[in-house]
Amino acid sequence: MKDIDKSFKKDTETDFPLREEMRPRKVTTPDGQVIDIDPLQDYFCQEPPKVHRKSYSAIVEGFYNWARANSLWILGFGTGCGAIEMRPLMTPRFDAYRYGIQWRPTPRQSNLLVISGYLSVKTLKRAIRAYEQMPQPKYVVGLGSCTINGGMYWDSYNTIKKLDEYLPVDLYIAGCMPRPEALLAGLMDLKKLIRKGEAEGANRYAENFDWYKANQKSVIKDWDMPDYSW
Amino acid sequence: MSFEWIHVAYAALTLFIVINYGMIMTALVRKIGARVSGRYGIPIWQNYIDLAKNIALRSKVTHGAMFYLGPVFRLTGGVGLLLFVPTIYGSVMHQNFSYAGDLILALYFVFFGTLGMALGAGESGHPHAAIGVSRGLAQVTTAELPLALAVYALSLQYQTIDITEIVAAQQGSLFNWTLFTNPLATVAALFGLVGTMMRSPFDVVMAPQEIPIGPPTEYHSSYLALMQTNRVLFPVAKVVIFMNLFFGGATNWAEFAVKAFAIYMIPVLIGVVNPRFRVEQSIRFFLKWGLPVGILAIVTV
Amino acid sequence: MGSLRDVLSPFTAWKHVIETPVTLKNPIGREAADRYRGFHQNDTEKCIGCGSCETICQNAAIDMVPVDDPKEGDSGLRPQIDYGRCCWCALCVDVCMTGSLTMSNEYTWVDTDPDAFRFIPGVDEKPWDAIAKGYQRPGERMLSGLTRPEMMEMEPEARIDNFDEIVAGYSREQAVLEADRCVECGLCVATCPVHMDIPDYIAAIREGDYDLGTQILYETNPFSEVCGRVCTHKCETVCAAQYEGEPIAIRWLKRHIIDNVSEERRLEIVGTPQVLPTGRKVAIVGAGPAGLTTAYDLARQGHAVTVYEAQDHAGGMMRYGIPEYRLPYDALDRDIAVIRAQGVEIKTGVRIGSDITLAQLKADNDAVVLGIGLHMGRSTRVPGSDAPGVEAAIDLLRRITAGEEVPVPKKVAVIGGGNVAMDIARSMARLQKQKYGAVGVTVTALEDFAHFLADKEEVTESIEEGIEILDARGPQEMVTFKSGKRKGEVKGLRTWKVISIFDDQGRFAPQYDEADEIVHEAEMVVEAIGQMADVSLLGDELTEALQWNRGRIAVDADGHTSEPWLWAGGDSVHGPDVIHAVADGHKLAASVSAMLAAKAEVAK
Amino acid sequence: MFSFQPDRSQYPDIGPDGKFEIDLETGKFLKLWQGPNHPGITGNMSVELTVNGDEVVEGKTHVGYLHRGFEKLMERRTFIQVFPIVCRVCVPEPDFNEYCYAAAVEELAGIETPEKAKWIRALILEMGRFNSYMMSIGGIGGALGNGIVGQWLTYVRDLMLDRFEELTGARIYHMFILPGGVRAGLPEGFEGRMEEVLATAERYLDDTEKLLFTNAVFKKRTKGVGYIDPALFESYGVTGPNARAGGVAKDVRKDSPYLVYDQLDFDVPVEHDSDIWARATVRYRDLRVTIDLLRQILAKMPKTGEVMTSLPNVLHWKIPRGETYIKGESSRGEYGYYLVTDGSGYPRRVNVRGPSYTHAMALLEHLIPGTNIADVAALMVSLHTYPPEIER
Amino acid sequence: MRELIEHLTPRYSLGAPVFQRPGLTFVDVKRDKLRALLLDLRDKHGFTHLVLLTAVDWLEEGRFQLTYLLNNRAADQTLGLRLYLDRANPMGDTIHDIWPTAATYQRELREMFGIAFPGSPRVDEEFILEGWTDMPPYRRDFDTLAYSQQTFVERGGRETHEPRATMKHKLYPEG
Repeated sequence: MKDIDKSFKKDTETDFPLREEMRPRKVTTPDGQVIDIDPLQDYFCQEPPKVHRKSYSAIVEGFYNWARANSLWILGFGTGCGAIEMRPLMTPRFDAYRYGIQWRPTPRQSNLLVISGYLSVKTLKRAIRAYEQMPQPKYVVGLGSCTINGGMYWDSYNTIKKLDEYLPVDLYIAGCMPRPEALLAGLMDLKKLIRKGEAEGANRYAENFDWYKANQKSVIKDWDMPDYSW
Repeated sequence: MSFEWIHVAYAALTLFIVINYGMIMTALVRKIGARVSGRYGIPIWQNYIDLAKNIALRSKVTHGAMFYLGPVFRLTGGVGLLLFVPTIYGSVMHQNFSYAGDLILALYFVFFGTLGMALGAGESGHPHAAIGVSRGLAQVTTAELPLALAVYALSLQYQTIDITEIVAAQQGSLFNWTLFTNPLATVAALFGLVGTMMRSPFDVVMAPQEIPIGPPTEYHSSYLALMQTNRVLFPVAKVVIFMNLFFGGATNWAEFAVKAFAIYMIPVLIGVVNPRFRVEQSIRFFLKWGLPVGILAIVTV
Repeated sequence: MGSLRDVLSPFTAWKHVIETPVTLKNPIGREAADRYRGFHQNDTEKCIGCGSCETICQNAAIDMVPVDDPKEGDSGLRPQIDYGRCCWCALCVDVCMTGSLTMSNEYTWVDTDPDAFRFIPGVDEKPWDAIAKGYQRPGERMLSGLTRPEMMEMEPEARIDNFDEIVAGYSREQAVLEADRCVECGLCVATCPVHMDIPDYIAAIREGDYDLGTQILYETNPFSEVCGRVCTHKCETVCAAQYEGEPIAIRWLKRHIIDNVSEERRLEIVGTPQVLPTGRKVAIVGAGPAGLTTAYDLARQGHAVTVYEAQDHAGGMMRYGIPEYRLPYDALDRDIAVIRAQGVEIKTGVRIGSDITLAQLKADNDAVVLGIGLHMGRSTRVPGSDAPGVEAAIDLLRRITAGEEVPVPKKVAVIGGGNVAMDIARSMARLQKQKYGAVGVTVTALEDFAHFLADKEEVTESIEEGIEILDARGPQEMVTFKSGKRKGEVKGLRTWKVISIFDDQGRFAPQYDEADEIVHEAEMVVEAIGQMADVSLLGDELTEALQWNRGRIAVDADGHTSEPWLWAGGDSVHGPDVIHAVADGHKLAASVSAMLAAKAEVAK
Repeated sequence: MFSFQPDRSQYPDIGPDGKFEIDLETGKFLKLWQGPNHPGITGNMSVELTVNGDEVVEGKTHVGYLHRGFEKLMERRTFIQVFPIVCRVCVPEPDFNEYCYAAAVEELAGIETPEKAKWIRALILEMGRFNSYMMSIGGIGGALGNGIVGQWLTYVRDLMLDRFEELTGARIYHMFILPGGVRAGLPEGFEGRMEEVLATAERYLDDTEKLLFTNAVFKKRTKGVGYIDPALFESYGVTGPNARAGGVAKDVRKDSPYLVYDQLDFDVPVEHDSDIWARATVRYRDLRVTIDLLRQILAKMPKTGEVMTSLPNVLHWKIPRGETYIKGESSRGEYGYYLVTDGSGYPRRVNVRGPSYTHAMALLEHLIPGTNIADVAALMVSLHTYPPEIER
Repeated sequence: MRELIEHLTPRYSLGAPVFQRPGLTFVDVKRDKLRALLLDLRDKHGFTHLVLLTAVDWLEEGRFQLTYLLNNRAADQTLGLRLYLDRANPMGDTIHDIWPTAATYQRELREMFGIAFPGSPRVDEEFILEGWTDMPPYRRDFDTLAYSQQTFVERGGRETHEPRATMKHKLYPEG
């Protein structure tokens, strides 16, 4: 393996200036208003998420946690290679439905975001968006080595290395790629966490929102996103 | 029959039984579908857990008043549909308010829920919801056309629009059922049933592959819980109408359970093994096959 | 709408509703295939910490972390695997030099802590440590070569009647092939007494950069050409390649570099001292590897060095102890020429004690270094060992080199199993062949073949040349003519079978099977069981003043004797071995130089 | 009755600059994004649709969600270190990458592949094709709302993955085809267990034929939809089953046989309608051929022999300057590796030619205008594209 | 193949061909002759299939190599045309009107190598990367590891030891 060139420094402004569509500009909306647009700003997350307290009654919270654990709805968003091992879970061989695990096509109805492997910067933006659209309490599972420490793409210029810098992760499943059995074992562990009331990633995200946002912004330059494009 | 306050309690009891029946039965149907795939499928009580889970969700994002009201309207449609037809024929407790309503009201309720949903989903501002709604309205209209014609044929046949009376006319023998007395109307109505049960090949309204589940795409937490409740209630209520109109009604809960399940299985039988039509294909299908049968039913009465 | 068949046919799918689902009852923890590549296992006993796994890992998933103190041939490091990186490609298993690294077929590892996915297989306990199934390399190592290229050698018939050099050295192609096998772990560097940068010069061969190679060699070893031929190559005994296949032929590769650089070019590359003369004078007694290395180092630092040698030529044991067929004299001369080029003055034929006294040297110089070597043979002291016809191997070798006439009888018995025994046996065999056209040498060694002291190739070559080697034979008596004209002369050697050499405490106490007795017929018995230093040059007074350690001059770690002006090193202090002597030479030079520098400080 | 055929005259067509002239401000058009998080998309990519009612007037494909910069990463890995990462280029059918890369390296380094290794490679490639087709046919059922086929065929694929695991030691990324051969021979009793899988597959495929290919609704949805003019095949680089569905009987396995395909006996199925139906059918028929090929390979494979040649020390393996292109027929069309070496221990450049690259980009953009929204997912699935190999 | 090359060489002043293996040939072309050659090959010689279009960065030589890989499917012949561009201001000629699919390749080359193809559809739009502000990543002088380490956070706490250095440190620290 070649050693890295220590002298490598980015000098982007002079050599490679910003593309035209990424520069701040004025745009006329369909109804005639003139608005300022800065594609490098994240318009979607101006308002921080709220911290949601647990239920006051421990018994109620316990019951809720039981229900949450036994009705895990996973967002059908295959961010990377691992998605291919999620498909067997929905099908006869492994049939995760019998454990109360189902797939939903929309983030609004999902509780669990499985980051199935590496996340390119472009997908990270969509994954963050999807995560923020999911209702509380929500969980994130990092599937595969790439989510832990970059995995195979440790030196890639386009994938993140540490998922927990950008999203609050409840659980990791190691392997490249993890088999459906391992994924299922991970989901069972997640259930236990939820029942114990320890899967409070969403609140962690809300409490440390500034930190997460800063990390996200250090990686994602272009926050311009079409509506409803997750 | 006159209204008494106790009827409200009775109706609530009926509602309670029907919802639970729906919960269990839809789960069972999903298990049956899963068997065709070769799976075990969800646990039989999964619907209850999902319901509890959705209620347990903490954050609730709203898109305005109509967004709230959508599921409420939809549930109202389901409840209304159920309450104005007799669930158990001849039972004081479970005849609901059927004396107060008639076929026209029932048909109205079938539509009411859909419209409410359309409004609510439209409010969510999601393009997929909007597409789903426009598809849904177009398709439901044509799908209910044969149903409406069948109902018309029925009212001609029995010379009444009172459901209780129609049920009463079918008692006595198996062959008194409309199914045998007026098979054409039954077939026409079944077009409507299959067309509105949101199963393949007529489920393009909420097709996950094209418009992620369509109208309810933005619904979550308690809103979704409401819709879920409705989703188990509404089909059963619809099935109850069919049972009453064409299959002789039910005189006790056991008969109800069996008949409702059997009728419910008709669209399931078709749905599990077929891909879905595009919306204009299903419209054309109903116009081409459902509508003539319905007209024929009226003509032959 | 199509035919009715198209409408009805799909409903056949409903037949599956009565079939038992194909779902696995309990998929979690289902056993993976026998070959499955899951989490790593490492046999830490077998692992030598060479780091090849780390080198090949394209995910940078492997770190070498210390778990133990390094030993010879074992860096004490063990691979730590980051499962935030590992991709289960098993290249590390395939490349593993010892075959210690394997993979289990376990694959489930779930944790809430992302920092937990890192472990040292075999050290950190994991549930899959004991799993026998999983990926193991099928068959041999495939990712790097197993065998070294055949060294071109003279056939036994062609070499037995002369002293020409036997091995031809590697060709360029062979050398590149051999250099290619090296995984550059560097385990050998620690084992080499002078810590030569072995991987680096092997890499230089691969690149074809012989100048660079020469430069690397001379950084640590001024006797590179000699060592390229006769080094005891301790490095090869710890080579990572030896565990599955043959060790890298490090010695031959070294020789290959030197072979490809002309003497002139070598002088250019090594150059001459680039410092001002310091004016300090150092005398070195003995122009062997230790003495000359010391001289080389000191001369390059600008000191005036004079080497005194009793024999007619410089080189010490390298010249007089090693037969020419292993180390041609001109090769040695080339190495000495480089040393001379540093300004070292070598006075040959000057015997200290008789020609000049040590006291004189002490007076004339700032420091005196003894590198006198081991020129006296040890005796077995069995009955008859003082009879005529009993010779010391080292003495014979010296005489052969010096061109003196040595007796060459038809039958010779050699006592000893070391390299010197082989040297004398093979030398005598050559002389016999020249004289009689037949070889009649028997070597009797105390050790059995499994524990033989001599190099393997020496033994095989000797046998090829017709020498009879008998292992596990203990000499009991030199049988002499009891009567006749040659009364008192040796006529044979009586040996017993050795049962064990050492007792329970590890002391030398051979046990014999007296029933198994052989009398080897021989007109000459050569004792090759070890050598000692001739310390007569010290004189009585100095001998008295110096501290001794089991018959050897006692020195501290730097080679400094108990006398402040006197250093000693090389074979006479540490036993016979060229490369050790060179290492000693460096050490002595460093110590002397430090002393001189201190003196200079004081003088200022 | 009603006419549902859109009146194309009222929509602007492609202008001379290759762009649609669509004015969103009229309110007549709606922007709709399919993907990346979308069940109708195979993998992680998105299509930006501009719709008018149910009709799509423009579709732009957006890729890059899976971009890992493989071609860059390969440039800083030694030749052996590239081997584990190539399979990741295409997730559902990874073995083609391994084969193409290994063959390219072998050609430039002058290494011979042992005969038995060639057979095992062919076996692996056909097993991969089997899996890929299973996913594709299951997918087309799913995209049109029939999930049962996908359920069945994914199960069959799982069975084949078990065989993969047994043979190669991994389920998805097999990392089995090394330059110089393959890692190991067949395990004991492999042929028998493979035959069980093939028999199960055939049973499920029979059921699939009854369920999907003899299905009025399916025919209604697929026949005549998503038509590609065979005249455009060359322009858009259409290869493989997509071209065979349009009557172009081209198959690299036949046209320039690699590995042992010249010793195998098989026909290349061809359809002529060039619509979704034809593409699904041609895959279904090709899957049957693949099953037959798997049986043939196992029967004809030599029982003994080396599977791997000795490599030079891979830690410093250098390959002389040169360039080559190795291609094979993947389940989606021509798959190729363009490898350039410069005499160092690292590849100078590796370019992966995935068939999805041409199918999912320019071709899809060309096909989408005029289709119904509901058909976009089916159209994409019918082209059988895998996004990871587009962006690499 | 040899006849074809011999036939074309004088007309399009091709470089010396490399016959890599039967069925695969590489040959250098000049930029001003490329278009005519491509059309000739496509229309007259059956090379109708554009297999791929990619670039190789010869940083040391200061030029980009564009490789147009054409295939004659009937004859099973592949011809690689190598075109060299100046690395300082790389500018290629679009061939999207000859093969529409080339537009995609040209978009990728534009983004990944910074080679301009004026006139190619959507060539200046973002293709694979989003919000990329650095130099085109497939260029040789772009160091992906350095970029990655400067941009992304890695999990810390890892430390490795070199066997040789460790042994030196522990076994013979003095020399």
